Amino acid sequence: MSDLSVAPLASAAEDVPETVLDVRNLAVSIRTPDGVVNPVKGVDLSVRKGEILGVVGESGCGKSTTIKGVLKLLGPNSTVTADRIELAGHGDISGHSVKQMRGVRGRAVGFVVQNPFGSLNPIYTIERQFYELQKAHGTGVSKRQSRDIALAMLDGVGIVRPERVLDGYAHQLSGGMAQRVVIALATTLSPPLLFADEPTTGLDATVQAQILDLISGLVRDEGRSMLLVTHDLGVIAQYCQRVVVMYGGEVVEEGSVHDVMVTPTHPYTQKLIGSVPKPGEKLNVAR
Amino acid sequence: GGGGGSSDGGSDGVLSLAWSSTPTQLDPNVYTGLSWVHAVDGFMETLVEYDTSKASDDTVLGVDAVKPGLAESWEVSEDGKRYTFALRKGVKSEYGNELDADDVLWSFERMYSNPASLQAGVLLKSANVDPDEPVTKIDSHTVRVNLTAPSAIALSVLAYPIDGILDSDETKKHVTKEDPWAADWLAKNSASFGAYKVKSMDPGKEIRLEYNENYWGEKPEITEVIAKAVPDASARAQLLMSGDVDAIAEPPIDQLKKIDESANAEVSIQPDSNRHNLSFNLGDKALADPRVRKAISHAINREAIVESIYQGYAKPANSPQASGLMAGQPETGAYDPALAKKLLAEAGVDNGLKIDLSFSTARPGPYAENLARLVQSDLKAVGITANVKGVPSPADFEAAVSDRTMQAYLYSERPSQPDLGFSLFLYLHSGSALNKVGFADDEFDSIISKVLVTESGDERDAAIAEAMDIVVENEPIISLVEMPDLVGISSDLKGYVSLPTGGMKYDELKRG
Amino acid sequence: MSLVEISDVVKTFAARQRGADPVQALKGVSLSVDEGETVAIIGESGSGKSTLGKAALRLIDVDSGSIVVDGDDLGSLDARRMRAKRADMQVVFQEPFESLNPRLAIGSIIAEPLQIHRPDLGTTEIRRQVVQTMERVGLPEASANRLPGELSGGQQQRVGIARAVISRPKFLVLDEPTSSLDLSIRAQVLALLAELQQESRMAYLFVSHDMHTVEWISDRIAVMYLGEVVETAPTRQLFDAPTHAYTRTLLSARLSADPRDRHAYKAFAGDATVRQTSSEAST
Amino acid sequence: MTLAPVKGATVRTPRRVSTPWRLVLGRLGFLVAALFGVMTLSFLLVSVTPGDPARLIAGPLASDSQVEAIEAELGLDRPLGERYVDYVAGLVKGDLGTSYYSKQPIVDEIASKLPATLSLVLLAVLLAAVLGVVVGSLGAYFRGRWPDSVGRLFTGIFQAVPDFFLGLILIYLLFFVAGIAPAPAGQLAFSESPPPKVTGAIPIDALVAGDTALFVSSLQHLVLPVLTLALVYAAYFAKTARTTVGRALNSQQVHFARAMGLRERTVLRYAFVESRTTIVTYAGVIFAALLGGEAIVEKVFAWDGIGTWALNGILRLDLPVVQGMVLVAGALTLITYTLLDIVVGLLDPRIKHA
Amino acid sequence: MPDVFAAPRGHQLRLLVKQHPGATVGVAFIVLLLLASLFAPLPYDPTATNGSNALKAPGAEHWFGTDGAGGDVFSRVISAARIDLSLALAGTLLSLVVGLPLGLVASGKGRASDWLVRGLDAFQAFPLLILALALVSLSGNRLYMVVVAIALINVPRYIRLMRSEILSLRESRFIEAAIAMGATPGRITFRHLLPNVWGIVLVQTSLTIANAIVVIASLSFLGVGVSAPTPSWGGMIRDGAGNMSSGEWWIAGFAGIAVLLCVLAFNQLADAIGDRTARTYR
Ligand SMILES: Nc1ncnc2c1ncn2[C@@H]1O[C@H](COP(=O)(O)OP(=O)(O)OP(=O)(O)O)[C@@H](O)[C@H]1O
Ligand SMILES: Nc1ncnc2c1ncn2[C@@H]1O[C@H](COP(=O)(O)OP(=O)(O)OP(=O)(O)O)[C@@H](O)[C@H]1O
Ligand SMILES: [Mg+2]
Ligand SMILES: [Mg+2]
Repeated sequence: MSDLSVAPLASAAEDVPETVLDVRNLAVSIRTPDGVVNPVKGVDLSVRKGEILGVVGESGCGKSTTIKGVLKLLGPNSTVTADRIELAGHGDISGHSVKQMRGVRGRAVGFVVQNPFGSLNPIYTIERQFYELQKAHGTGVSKRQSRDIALAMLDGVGIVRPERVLDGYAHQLSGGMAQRVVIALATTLSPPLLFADEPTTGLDATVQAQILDLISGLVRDEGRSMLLVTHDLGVIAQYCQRVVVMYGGEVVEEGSVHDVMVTPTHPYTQKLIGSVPKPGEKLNVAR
Repeated sequence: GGGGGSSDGGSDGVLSLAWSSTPTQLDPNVYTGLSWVHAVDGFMETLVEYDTSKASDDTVLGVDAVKPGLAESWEVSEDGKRYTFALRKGVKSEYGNELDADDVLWSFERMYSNPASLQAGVLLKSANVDPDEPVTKIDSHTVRVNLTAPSAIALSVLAYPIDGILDSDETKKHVTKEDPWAADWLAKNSASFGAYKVKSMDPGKEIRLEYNENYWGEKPEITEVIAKAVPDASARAQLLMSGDVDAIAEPPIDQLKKIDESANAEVSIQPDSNRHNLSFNLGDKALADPRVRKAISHAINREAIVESIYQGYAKPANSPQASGLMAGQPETGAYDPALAKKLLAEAGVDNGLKIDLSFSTARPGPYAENLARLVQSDLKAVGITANVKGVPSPADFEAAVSDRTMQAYLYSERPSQPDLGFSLFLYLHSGSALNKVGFADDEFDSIISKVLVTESGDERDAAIAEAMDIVVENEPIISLVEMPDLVGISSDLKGYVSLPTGGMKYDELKRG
Repeated sequence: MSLVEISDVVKTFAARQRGADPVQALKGVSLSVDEGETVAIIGESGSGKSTLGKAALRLIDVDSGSIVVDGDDLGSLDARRMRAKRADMQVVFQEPFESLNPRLAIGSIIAEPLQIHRPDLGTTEIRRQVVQTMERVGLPEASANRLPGELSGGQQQRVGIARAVISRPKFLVLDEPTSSLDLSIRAQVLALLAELQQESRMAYLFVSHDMHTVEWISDRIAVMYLGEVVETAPTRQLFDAPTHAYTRTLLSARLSADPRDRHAYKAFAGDATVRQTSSEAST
Repeated sequence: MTLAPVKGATVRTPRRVSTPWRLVLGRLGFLVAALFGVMTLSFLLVSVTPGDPARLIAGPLASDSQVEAIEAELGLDRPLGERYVDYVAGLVKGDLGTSYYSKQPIVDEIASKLPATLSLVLLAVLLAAVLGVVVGSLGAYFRGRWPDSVGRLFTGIFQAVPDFFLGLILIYLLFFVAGIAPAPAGQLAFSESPPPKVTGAIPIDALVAGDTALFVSSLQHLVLPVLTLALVYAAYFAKTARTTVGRALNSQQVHFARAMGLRERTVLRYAFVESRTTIVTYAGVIFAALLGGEAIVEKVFAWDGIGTWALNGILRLDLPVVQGMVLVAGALTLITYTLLDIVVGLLDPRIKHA
Repeated sequence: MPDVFAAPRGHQLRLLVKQHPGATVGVAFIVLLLLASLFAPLPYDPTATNGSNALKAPGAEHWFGTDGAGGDVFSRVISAARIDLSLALAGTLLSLVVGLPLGLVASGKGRASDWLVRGLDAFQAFPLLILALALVSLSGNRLYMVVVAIALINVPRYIRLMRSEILSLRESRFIEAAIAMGATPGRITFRHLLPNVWGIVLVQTSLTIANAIVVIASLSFLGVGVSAPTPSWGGMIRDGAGNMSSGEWWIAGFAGIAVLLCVLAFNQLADAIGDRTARTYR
């Protein structure tokens, strides 16, 4: 990672606890015109330093809602409750106000989502979006410096001619490049923890692999931690250290990737793992 | 700057007026509605003029209430066919040209240049002015107006503003090949010998007059007149009550009380010959029978109409012609539904007469709609179904009146000459272009034709009385309401007298 | 002669954007599918897979080349005969919900091919066959009167399949039929497709992104790259000994779901704007 | 500028892409064709309507031969085709005919009335946009909570109230009851005279003439009519803004901006810039609709603009006026749409940088 | 063709009532108003006048007061619904009858539909109110011309709406699936395209009625279209406009409120239908 990037938490680096994020009993309820829904019902999970924690589960089981709930990113019609949300260096953030959360977001926790085009502002240049980020966190970085930092960040995520990207707009990028830009933005302020919500879904297999390599490199080389939401068991198997399996808004199984995937205990996990087609084998189809 | 109490921009010599519309042009030869006559009245000087000192409370200024204008004096020949006028000497137009007989000659020649002009077609014609030689020059300051027969209205016709005298020397400067009568120039400019001249004019928006320094008479208190178009009646009333204007034309009837109660202004009520009528197409079968018309007339409760819609500011029309033109006319149309039913039965239409009743809010006014509704209710009570129809376009409405395509309609009529004979001729003689109902009665025609060529006097009055009997018998037009001359006027403005021309003598107004 | 013979098909799209160059989606593609055979098409996004699938059904007209299905050259059929021919060839799309008319009851949707091609069958018979087919694909009979929006994604895709097979077609194009489904449901749908094929020996043209799926379901695989089929081989052979460089990249990007065989990623030098993040690049 | 072929992603770029110049030229081409259509329609409108303009011009006392003479003068006795050619030729020379009623050239009348309407409509649209966008954005931001409910209540009401009725209510409340607004009788107080004509728009001309009192007065007179139109159309803006800003607020880029810890203010701005093209488009559409569409409001306030002019023209059967109005409003609308396309194209990099 | 299977519908209506109380109240209001204007015994004859009872303020005897001719404002406001609403509905119906087939034609492929739409663009550049006014007034103020004028204003809207909706539907997967099934163009149109535009057409229809009510009121306000003594809201507003300045607000006031409420009701209904359509089918 570039030396130009700001590392505001450097002083706290020595006493970073083993656990970077510890969530206890997180529950979310959302009021909708059709009634109240509870997509997340008491989730516990923790991310340790230097690891990639995978979160799997079928569509709608509450994966995205869980991580949005942690960052208080859900809309005003939602209620998030938790016994505790410990974030290294910030203590329990479960009672944080929106204003306090602003300091956490982007700085302590970076966030990458599935649709890179949707994540970038279509009207502003990429450069401006880097600068807005600096401004928002009051880093006191000038426009010039911001550009230099951005150039370095883009270089860091493997973009060949970063100047051209900086001066352009989101729609001029390919999907893989746009996702790289998003990752660069998410890591500009060197957050020790990254949330990635299906960062490669919809990308081509080859590009997908590049992006996964990139983010796993960011964790490995720079001592970060990451929470990676995916529904691709291949991704879990290849990139994660530990995995959390969610079902119907609850965590049904948690453990090291090897344990969970080779010897799943929960019936849902078993079904999930059994449903990956293996040539020559009859599919484990449970209707 | 207005009168009243509010902010006063200019001096008190400025008179501000709100009219419902202002003229789009000023050429006296091109008929463009009443506001045009009023505007022309402001600057055009006539040979004779109405004498406001003769005004009374119940009748309008008559045809004889004239005084010298540009003519210092006049003589009428024995046979009543020659009017010799001695022109005032040293009278100068706003351009400094002196009035002489040639100006008079040219002015009349101009009036006859367009045979369809109001002057040639109606006014001078009904005063029997000889179209072949209307005026003869005697000397530089004496002219003679030639009539083909005696006329009672010769002088009042000459007092009508569009029959005024133009400064021919100046006007002729603006003559071109395509425009031999300088119509283009006169459309926006004045060229006469009156107390005022046109200062500026914005067609349809406003007109400004200012004192003519060369005026032969006394310098008036009012030295500038601004008239602006304010089409909305309540807005006009508002301007008057707030003191922004000195006078308003056509005040909204439903706000007259408010105006009277306001601190700044009052409603001037003076006699006039304006009447609101229920007119018919007499060619229509159902309405051809006089008994039906009489029945309709008796069915309508004029008192109630006057009390509600007109808030008591008008009078029920219970005489065949405007009472302001002649006192003591026979009474017609007394409210008597029983009689109405009886008449209908006699006419054989007692079971269900249906008529179409049209109205336009442009004439008689915005209240026409309610007037139509009241008339409809009254007619319903005697078994006549009136199918009321609003005609949104005033132009459409006037065209339908001329073409007699409407069975019955509400209308207003006001003769330009304050004379019963003229009025009878104008609206009921089969030869009159303004006989819009199509009344045609040979006996009536012959009497009125005689009246037109008879000088004022007993003989004429007797003939008129005879004609009136025919009108009473026939009720060709059912008059509903007699409208007085209503003007909303600032309380500090004195000296306003209603003129038969409809205009105002600004030079006689005083503040105080 | 195979059931489906696609030869030298070329398709160029006018540019979607004014000023841009036209897109050559298919640059002379040839492919055949036999009765009872599943041929998979893989390749990166935009390589022309869906276009080929549509061309095979003549849902789009091609610029040149021929498509022969069961002895009929589709290009030579007039509109009426083409419609009749469609009884033999059907399609299942990736987006189950969007493929179903949201206003029609499930039963009506499934009945539609019969109503079109077998008007001789009475309502009762059609109804019977619909119920039978629904049962076959594992849809509860009660859902016949429901609207598509009231079903889950997996059920919606079953409706799509039921509709595709009810007229007993000989040839089925499956354009990523499972990629929008959850893992467990995906497996069920794949198994269903395999069963159906065994029963009626349909020919499948199976478009997919997913290597695991393809590996499991297909007999032969065609690899497409930029509008061309760069390699065609029986499944096992392709996985064991890919000949084309692009195929190798695709295979290397495949992630095994078994944590026991973690392996390093091998990048393909296709995207020139992106610096290689991994050491080994092959061309 | 191309960075990379749009490939390797299932998320495709938005479809509307075109270079600015191509855009401008294409739209201008269409503009010319459409103007021609408007011209033809306006000609037909007047030529095929029943009625006898010659008699109308001649007046009630005219004889038949005089009417015929006028007919000949107007060319009404000639075949339709010939008249059309004349009409088009006249238009090309900037001659739209003469009003039957005022006898003034239509071009002059339009030139004198259009500035009043334009200043009214422009201010109204501007105010409506600001009001509406603020209310709508607040509603979108606080969706489902009280600012949204209150906003929607007013939006619903003002969208349902006919503008002329609102005008009357405002007159009643602000002029007659409260007495804070000037009399609804035109653009200036009765005693004031318009400043020397420069642009024709009184406030601007007053400023040019350096007459601040007149400037203030003209603004005061603008208040009620502008407010009337602005309130009604602000409701439309609010509704659109609520939807588009709401959609933008729910967009992933806004979520991402939040997740990056950007200030709420910035986040709102992000959402707003994304929806601004829609709002600008909407402003253009409303502006065009108001040209002529605000005629009744003009009438209510005795506003001497092209709306009142056209209304009176219709009621007076003054066909050249109707024709002129249709032509001018049509042309202005088309020009507005054309400008709009261009502006929107320039505002949105997705269109500009193709 | 009869459906082999059909989804039950009653459910939708119940949801509409439950989730959109505003729309429900609105519809109830319109229905009541219409029924009242047609059948209810009004306190006074709406066309009756009473010269001695003009301009009375609202009170026990005249709930909404009396107008300048002494007519009962309440009776007139209620009875105005008859003509105003039926004209609005007739105009809307005509717009539908003309607009829908044309819309279908315009959403076909090919140049003809392209040109039709371009023509519409040019036509819509016209000042529509002025055009409607000219149409009604130049044709001698016939009532059916009001209906025609409403259609003239709204037909282009239906055409554009249908076109944009159908063109995007044509791109959708289920149409592609229908083509793949061998469905004839007629079947595609009537079974797949049209049923999917009804929702939005219904929304537009509700908006059209609302708009038509305003157009009719605007016309009568200018004295065009419905004319006295037939009570109409626009006419009453015009009639009462002058009185407002002298404090008699109730003539124009109640008529204006009637227009406002009707428009509000139809707008609400449009919102509700739109919302339901979006929720159920998209
Ligand atoms: N704003 C919302 N309003 C109503 N329901 C919501 C909202 N957000 C989420 N939900 C519901 O909460 C549940 C969980 O949603 P979430 O997006 O967290 O699932 P997920 O596991 O991320 O699924 P996917 O794999 O499809 O992204 C779903 O049933 C969804 O419908
Ligand atoms: N209707 C069309 N008009 C213009 N271009 C098109 C059209 N349909 C497809 N294309 C272009 O043709 C190329 C091939 O598209 P196709 O949909 O066949 O790709 P694909 O391999 O199915 O991709 P994916 O995996 O994303 O579905 C792409 O570049 C696409 O943009
Ligand atoms: Mg998710
Ligand atoms: Mg595809």
